[in-house]
Amino acid sequence: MAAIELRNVRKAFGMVEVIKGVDLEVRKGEFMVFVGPSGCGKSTLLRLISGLEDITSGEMLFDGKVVNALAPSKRGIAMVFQSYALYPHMTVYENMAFGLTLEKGKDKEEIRRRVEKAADMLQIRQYLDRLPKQLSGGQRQRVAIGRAITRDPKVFLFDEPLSNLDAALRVATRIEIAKLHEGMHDTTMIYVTHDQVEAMTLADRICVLRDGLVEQVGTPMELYEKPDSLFVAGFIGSPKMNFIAGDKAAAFSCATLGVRGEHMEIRPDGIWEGTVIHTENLGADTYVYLEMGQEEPVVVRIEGAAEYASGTVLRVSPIEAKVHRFNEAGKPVR
Amino acid sequence: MAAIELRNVRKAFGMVEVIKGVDLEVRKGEFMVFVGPSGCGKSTLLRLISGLEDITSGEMLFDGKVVNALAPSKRGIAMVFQSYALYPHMTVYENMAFGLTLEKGKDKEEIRRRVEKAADMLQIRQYLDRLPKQLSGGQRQRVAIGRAITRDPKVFLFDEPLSNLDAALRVATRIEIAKLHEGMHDTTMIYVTHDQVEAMTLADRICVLRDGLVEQVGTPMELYEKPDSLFVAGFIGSPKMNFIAGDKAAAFSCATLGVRGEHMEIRPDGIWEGTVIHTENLGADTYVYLEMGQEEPVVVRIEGAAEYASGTVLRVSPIEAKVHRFNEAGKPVR
Amino acid sequence: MATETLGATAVVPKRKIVSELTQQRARAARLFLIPMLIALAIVAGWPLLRSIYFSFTDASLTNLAGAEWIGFGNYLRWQVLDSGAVRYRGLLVDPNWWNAVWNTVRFAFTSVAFEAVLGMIVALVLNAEFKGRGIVRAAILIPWAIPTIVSARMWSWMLNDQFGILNDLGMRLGLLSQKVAWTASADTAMTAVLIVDIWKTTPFMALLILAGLQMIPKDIYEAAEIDGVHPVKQFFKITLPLVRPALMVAIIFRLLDALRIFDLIYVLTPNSAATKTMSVLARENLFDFDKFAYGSAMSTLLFLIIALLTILYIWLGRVRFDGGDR
Amino acid sequence: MTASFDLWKFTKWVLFYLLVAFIVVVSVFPFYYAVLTSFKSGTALFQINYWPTSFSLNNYWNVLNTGSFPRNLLNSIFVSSVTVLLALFIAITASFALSRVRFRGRGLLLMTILGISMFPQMAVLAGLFELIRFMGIYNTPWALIFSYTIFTLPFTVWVLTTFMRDLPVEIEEAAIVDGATPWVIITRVFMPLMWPALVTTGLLAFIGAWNEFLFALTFTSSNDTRTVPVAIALLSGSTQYEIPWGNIMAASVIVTVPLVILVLVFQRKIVSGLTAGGVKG
Amino acid sequence: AELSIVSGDTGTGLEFLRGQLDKFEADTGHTVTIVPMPSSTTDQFGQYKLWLAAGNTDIDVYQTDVIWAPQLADQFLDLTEAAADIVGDHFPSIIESQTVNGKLVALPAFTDAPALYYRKDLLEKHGKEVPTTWAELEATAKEIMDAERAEGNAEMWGFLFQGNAYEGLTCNALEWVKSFGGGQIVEPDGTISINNEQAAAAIDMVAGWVGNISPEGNLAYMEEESRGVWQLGNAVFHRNWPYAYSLGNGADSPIAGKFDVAPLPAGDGPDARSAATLGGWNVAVSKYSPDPEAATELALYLASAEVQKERALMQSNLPTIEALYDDADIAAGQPIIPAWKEIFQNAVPRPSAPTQAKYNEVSSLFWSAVHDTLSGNGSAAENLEVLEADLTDLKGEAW
Ligand SMILES: Nc1ncnc2c1ncn2[C@@H]1O[C@H](COP(=O)(O)OP(=O)(O)OP(=O)(O)O)[C@@H](O)[C@H]1O
Ligand SMILES: Nc1ncnc2c1ncn2[C@@H]1O[C@H](COP(=O)(O)OP(=O)(O)OP(=O)(O)O)[C@@H](O)[C@H]1O
Ligand SMILES: [Mg+2]
Ligand SMILES: [Mg+2]
Repeated sequence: MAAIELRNVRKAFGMVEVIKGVDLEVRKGEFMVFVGPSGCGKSTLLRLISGLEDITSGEMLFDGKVVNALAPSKRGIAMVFQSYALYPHMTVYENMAFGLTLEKGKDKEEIRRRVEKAADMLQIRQYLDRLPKQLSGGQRQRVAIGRAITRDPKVFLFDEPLSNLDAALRVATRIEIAKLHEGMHDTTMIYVTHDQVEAMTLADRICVLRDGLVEQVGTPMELYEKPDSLFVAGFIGSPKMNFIAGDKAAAFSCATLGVRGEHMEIRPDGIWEGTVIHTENLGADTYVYLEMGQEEPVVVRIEGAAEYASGTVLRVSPIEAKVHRFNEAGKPVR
Repeated sequence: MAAIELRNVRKAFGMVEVIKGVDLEVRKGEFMVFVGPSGCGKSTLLRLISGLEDITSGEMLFDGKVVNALAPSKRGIAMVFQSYALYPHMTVYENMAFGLTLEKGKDKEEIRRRVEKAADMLQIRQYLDRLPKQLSGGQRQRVAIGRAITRDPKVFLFDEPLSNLDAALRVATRIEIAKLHEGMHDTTMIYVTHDQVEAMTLADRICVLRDGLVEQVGTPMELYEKPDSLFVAGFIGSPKMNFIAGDKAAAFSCATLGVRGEHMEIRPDGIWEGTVIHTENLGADTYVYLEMGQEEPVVVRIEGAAEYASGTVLRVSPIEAKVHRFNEAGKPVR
Repeated sequence: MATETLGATAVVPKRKIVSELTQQRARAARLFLIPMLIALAIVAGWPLLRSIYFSFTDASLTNLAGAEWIGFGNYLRWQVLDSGAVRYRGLLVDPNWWNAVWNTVRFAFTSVAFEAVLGMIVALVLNAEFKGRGIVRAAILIPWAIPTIVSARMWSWMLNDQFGILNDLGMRLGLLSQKVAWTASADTAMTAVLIVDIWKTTPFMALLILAGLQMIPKDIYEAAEIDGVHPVKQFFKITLPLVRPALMVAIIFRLLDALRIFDLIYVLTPNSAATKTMSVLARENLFDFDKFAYGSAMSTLLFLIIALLTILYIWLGRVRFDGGDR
Repeated sequence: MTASFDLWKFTKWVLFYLLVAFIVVVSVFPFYYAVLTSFKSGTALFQINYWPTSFSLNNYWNVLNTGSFPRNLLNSIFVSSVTVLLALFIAITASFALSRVRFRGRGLLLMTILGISMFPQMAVLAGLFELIRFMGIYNTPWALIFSYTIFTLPFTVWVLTTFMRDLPVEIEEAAIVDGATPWVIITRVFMPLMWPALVTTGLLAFIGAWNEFLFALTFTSSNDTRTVPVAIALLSGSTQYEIPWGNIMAASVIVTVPLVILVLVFQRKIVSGLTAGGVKG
Repeated sequence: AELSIVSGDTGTGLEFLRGQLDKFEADTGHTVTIVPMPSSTTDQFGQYKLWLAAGNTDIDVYQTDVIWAPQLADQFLDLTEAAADIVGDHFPSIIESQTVNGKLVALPAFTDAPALYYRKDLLEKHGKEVPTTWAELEATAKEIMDAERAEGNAEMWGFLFQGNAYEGLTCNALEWVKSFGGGQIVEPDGTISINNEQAAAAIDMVAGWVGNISPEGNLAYMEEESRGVWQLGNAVFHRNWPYAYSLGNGADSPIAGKFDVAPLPAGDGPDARSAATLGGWNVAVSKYSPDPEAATELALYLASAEVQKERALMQSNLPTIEALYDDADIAAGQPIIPAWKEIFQNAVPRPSAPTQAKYNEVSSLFWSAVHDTLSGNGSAAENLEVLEADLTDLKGEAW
């Protein structure tokens, strides 16, 4: 229902400026994911959008109307807090129903139905009568999500909603959220996460924040394939993209050469030589860490299991089509 | 310094039994990771080991001595709480230094050095003078980690310590923790996580918990390659292992056939046929979800980017050497 | 009052944007404060102002309407004698008054100090989990629950040198070598009053501190437990800082009460110069003596002295007025 | 576990209970003595006993039958309850404003409220008296309820303000997002979390009002409107100088019992960990 | 009319009053309600002053202490005319004490005067006479006390009085001073007479008793505390008001029948005599009474001979009407009352009339000076000198 626009939005806590002029447009019905290093201002930005925090300067628009001063309750938002912020004295059911009971004209049955639906979806049906303190971390987090989705907002704000869930549940919940989004085409969702997979799979577009500023906005593939800066390149993708400087980069006529671990091949005729310092076997893949005279070891991802003793010398080559080249300023060379 | 042994440990909260008889041995200096679905009792088990919670029945031994009733402070542990539990009235520095100031004979300089070292490692040096409430979620979590690692305990207990950190920081911190462990060969570490990568890379052994019981204990590769049950097979590895039942499984002479997404190949002569219902592009890989008449869609992981329109019909084959076969009871057929 | 400087209102940079949320809250705040302010203005405003006004007149209780303005005469006035010597009169040079001030301050600080410490101990005990805690809590509140007029008399009875049970007990236990006339002698009168006051009001302190203790999040004690913090250290480093706000209000209100102490002394040692406090003196002048204006001046000065001490306390104790708000 | 460990635990246990016992004895002894006294009469009053020697309910009978003591008891209950409920109602809203909304002059306001508690009761007696007669509520319970706000309100406002300040901001924010108005936040979110503080201030204010003497004496002039402390003060021996100790003690016991019951009922609400599980961090 | 009378009277006193009022109601058709007050006279005084200052119309008739008349005179009706017929029946000294600037402020209801209580049995046992001078008292008390203690009664004391710093001490000390011929603090003409040798001697004498024949704690005793010790049988002599008589003879009293009363001893010196402080209560009509006539009627009724006689019979209160001391019924019913006439005739009024509104302060200064002396803070001579200066200050131009 709501398109959100931020124009040069700033936020300072006392003397510390935390959001340093953000321009951003979130389209109606879009699924926007915020990523960025811890402490870069994601939660703060979310809180500014929610109206919980006043913006220090700039303009915030919902559907073209300035809402700088609009109360949170009038913005039609639901929010999942990073710290859960559950009502400690209410049962799970009450926590989830609270917002609904405040809306006029909601009958009890309807509320129960909606709460139970959300609870089923989040697999917390059997905990409806418990108090938050009797729940595990992940269960609490699910209650926080449930509280948001029982409501029927125009904008969903999720602050790392899945961080305490196990992989299976995370995937399941992620898919539920995606379904939810598909079912409500007008509902805008803004989602903060640290999880690469979540960001890549859920997002219509990803907004990379860095130190209170927007670094790049784009679809997941854009960011992955055409990062606008070294920072984005390094931030998107796991393991982190390898940055290779010096002569080796010069050979590719750039200041820094970016190659993702999955775009490196170990082959006898590899153009670079490296010493294995460590291998990590993740089951599906193995990461091999090579010492190649760079600041950081270079990671090579190999499908399946592999075992290289530390000290083994390997030759590797980047897949040329997939390399990223950056100039001194950290901007891509295209 | 400490080997930990649990003998038929049980824990009930009121009527609800949460830990239902756990036998487990954690060796001295071992890095043990607990994984399991949300709410299965990981935190509770950790709290039992720490002594914060009394065990309802059973025995807990540290280095062969029963410690059922030993006070937490006497167990020589450091712990990172899932809920952080920072001292709200102390600055980050004080939070981290507090445990140290209590130890006799620690001079100020030494303490400052250690706190600063940990702070540097966790990249929170510039927040040392802040109060917890002035920090972002990830920063708080790092303080909680920092508080534990400045100390010099016999046992480290980590409860999802990295869940709120961004990928880069998470990798960095993970590596630091691994280093820490390497540097202190006598220190036992027990680590709860939901992150597959963390579990696989950090653990000497992984303990899979399910509903208050130990499902399987083993090295990461054992669990990945030789899961003892459908549950473990499904739990370890991301994306989740595909379970294929019915005729297709019967063809492999088992009740359920388990194939990981990365062990499926799309090829014209594939033995199974499926309809694409969804593709997820993660950058390095793409997950293709196929409708194959199973309960859940089957996931195929393809390296690199790939685009299949929904509705496309594909043929796939499992890599035979990598399939897992389970009988009706969910136990592996070998 | 110089409270503006007490950090009450951290200078917030003038915001261009005053959000509706802030406005709504400000509106609610106004709405919420108005009943209280009206109530207080009515119930306290008129009597207080009147009292202050009378302190500048020559009012007497038999003829309040005929009170005439005499300025600061009740506080200080002087007279040049024929010999040229100047004679000062008035409250500010009244030795009885200053004696009472000294008594009051001494009493207030001693009693509040003891009560704070004992109250804390009691609160800590009550905070522990043990069987029969409810009953002990009720039992502990009894001293506070007995009406002062009764408990004061009860104590004067118990403190009696001849048939008082305390002397008897003291002698039996060998604590006293001879019966002591607690309230009679100037040396022990203050001690007696202190004992009774501490006995009576420690529960007040304890209960407030207990409430404060209960509001402290439990999980940080777990963290402390893990950190291996010794209980004593836990108390000083965690409990104390976190109950401080509650402790501070409890102390403030006890201090205000103690500085105005009246009924206890009025019953126990009504006219002993060693325990006569400002309030007792004020009452004497207001009602017993025909010096209503002088008594009003005492009340006013008492008010100023208390205000001064409170401000000093708030400043020294760094009681904060902010925090918690968004 | 070693034996010394056990011993230490046991010693701690013993010491703790000794402390509890000591505290209870000190608190209750005078009351116990009052109960003893309430069973005595005549010269026995002047004799020191530690254990009951005689048992007679005469004094209780006297108290309940002379004057209008039962009526006074009801008056006290009414006046104290209404005073406390009103004070808590006004204070909890006011303390929300004072603790959770930032506005200029907040400190000054708090100090002003405190200032009201800095004037001696005697000094405002005359003015209050006029005011009460002016309002036409002299000699009614409302006179007392009205005048008691002068000391209950500043106290409740301050205490609740202090306690409300410590509630986590996040929970309030969650409620704001859920569309809760300040009133809803106060009543449905904060109040349940503040039970210890509410009960404590309520009890303390209740006892304050219950035991108030000077106002009660001055602003009422008939037996039917007076409260218990005045009634006790009015209990008298047969002659001017005789203090009827037995009766006074019986009356004190009678008036203390409701308070003890009140404490027993409400102390259940003084529990810790009400905010546990709400937020992390 | 509907009247209300405020009374600080106590238990049986209130019952008695109610009974009399019932009669009054029956006779006149008025209704009267009693507003009871705490028995502490200081509390009553403060309340009444406040009520009267605020023009409280709810109370018509007040019961007043003898010493209050001058201080509250402005707010009470002048009863001179209404009582013209009966004033002559009362002791003139009492009427005088209630007359301020020619205005009869209150009508006397009963009077009061303390006596010396002594233990008949002990005096007999040790072969002693009832002392008539303080010196004798001291000697007798000491002797008996020491003897009794030697016999094992360690709690025994010689003499008990009211030594707490309060109005009661003013009464006690006035008796000592007056009995030594030391005047009555402020003389009826307003001169301040207290600073004299006789007065100092009297007070010094008592100071010598404290910790000697009187317990240290005596300095904190009011009537009830001293009665307590006395009634336990732990004192030879005791100064108190008539009320202690019937209580001491109560069924459960260990000293029942073992004691008697006598006039307080005299001092020595030129004007030495026995002196008892005048107490007693009166009824006054509020200026603000909506129905002054009915109220006056009530006051007159309560002061009437009829009520006083009843009062004497039922309450053993001393009448203020001289004729009642010869009344046969009273002599029969309360033999003690005629005996008290002697005591009462020696009664000295406190200087409330000359000092007018300032009496309370005068009294307070006086008892403080005495209490200081008794507690050993300075000699009587020193303290009285300061007292004189203070009183002079207080007096200013005129009382
Ligand atoms: N105080 C309590 N009372 C009742 N049940 C409780 C209590 N604490 C925890 N539980 C229950 O015990 C189970 C295990 O909780 P625990 O916190 O150990 O889970 P966990 O494995 O750490 O989960 P998560 O990954 O979500 O943190 C949960 O189902 C939880 O609801
Ligand atoms: N009340 C405050 N006062 C001062 N600084 C603050 C305050 N709240 C947050 N900050 C700072 O603002 C920055 C941004 O915080 P924010 O919570 O938005 O980070 P984030 O991007 O959500 O991080 P994370 O991923 O760790 O949750 C952080 O550096 C934090 O320390
Ligand atoms: Mg955040
Ligand atoms: Mg957990």
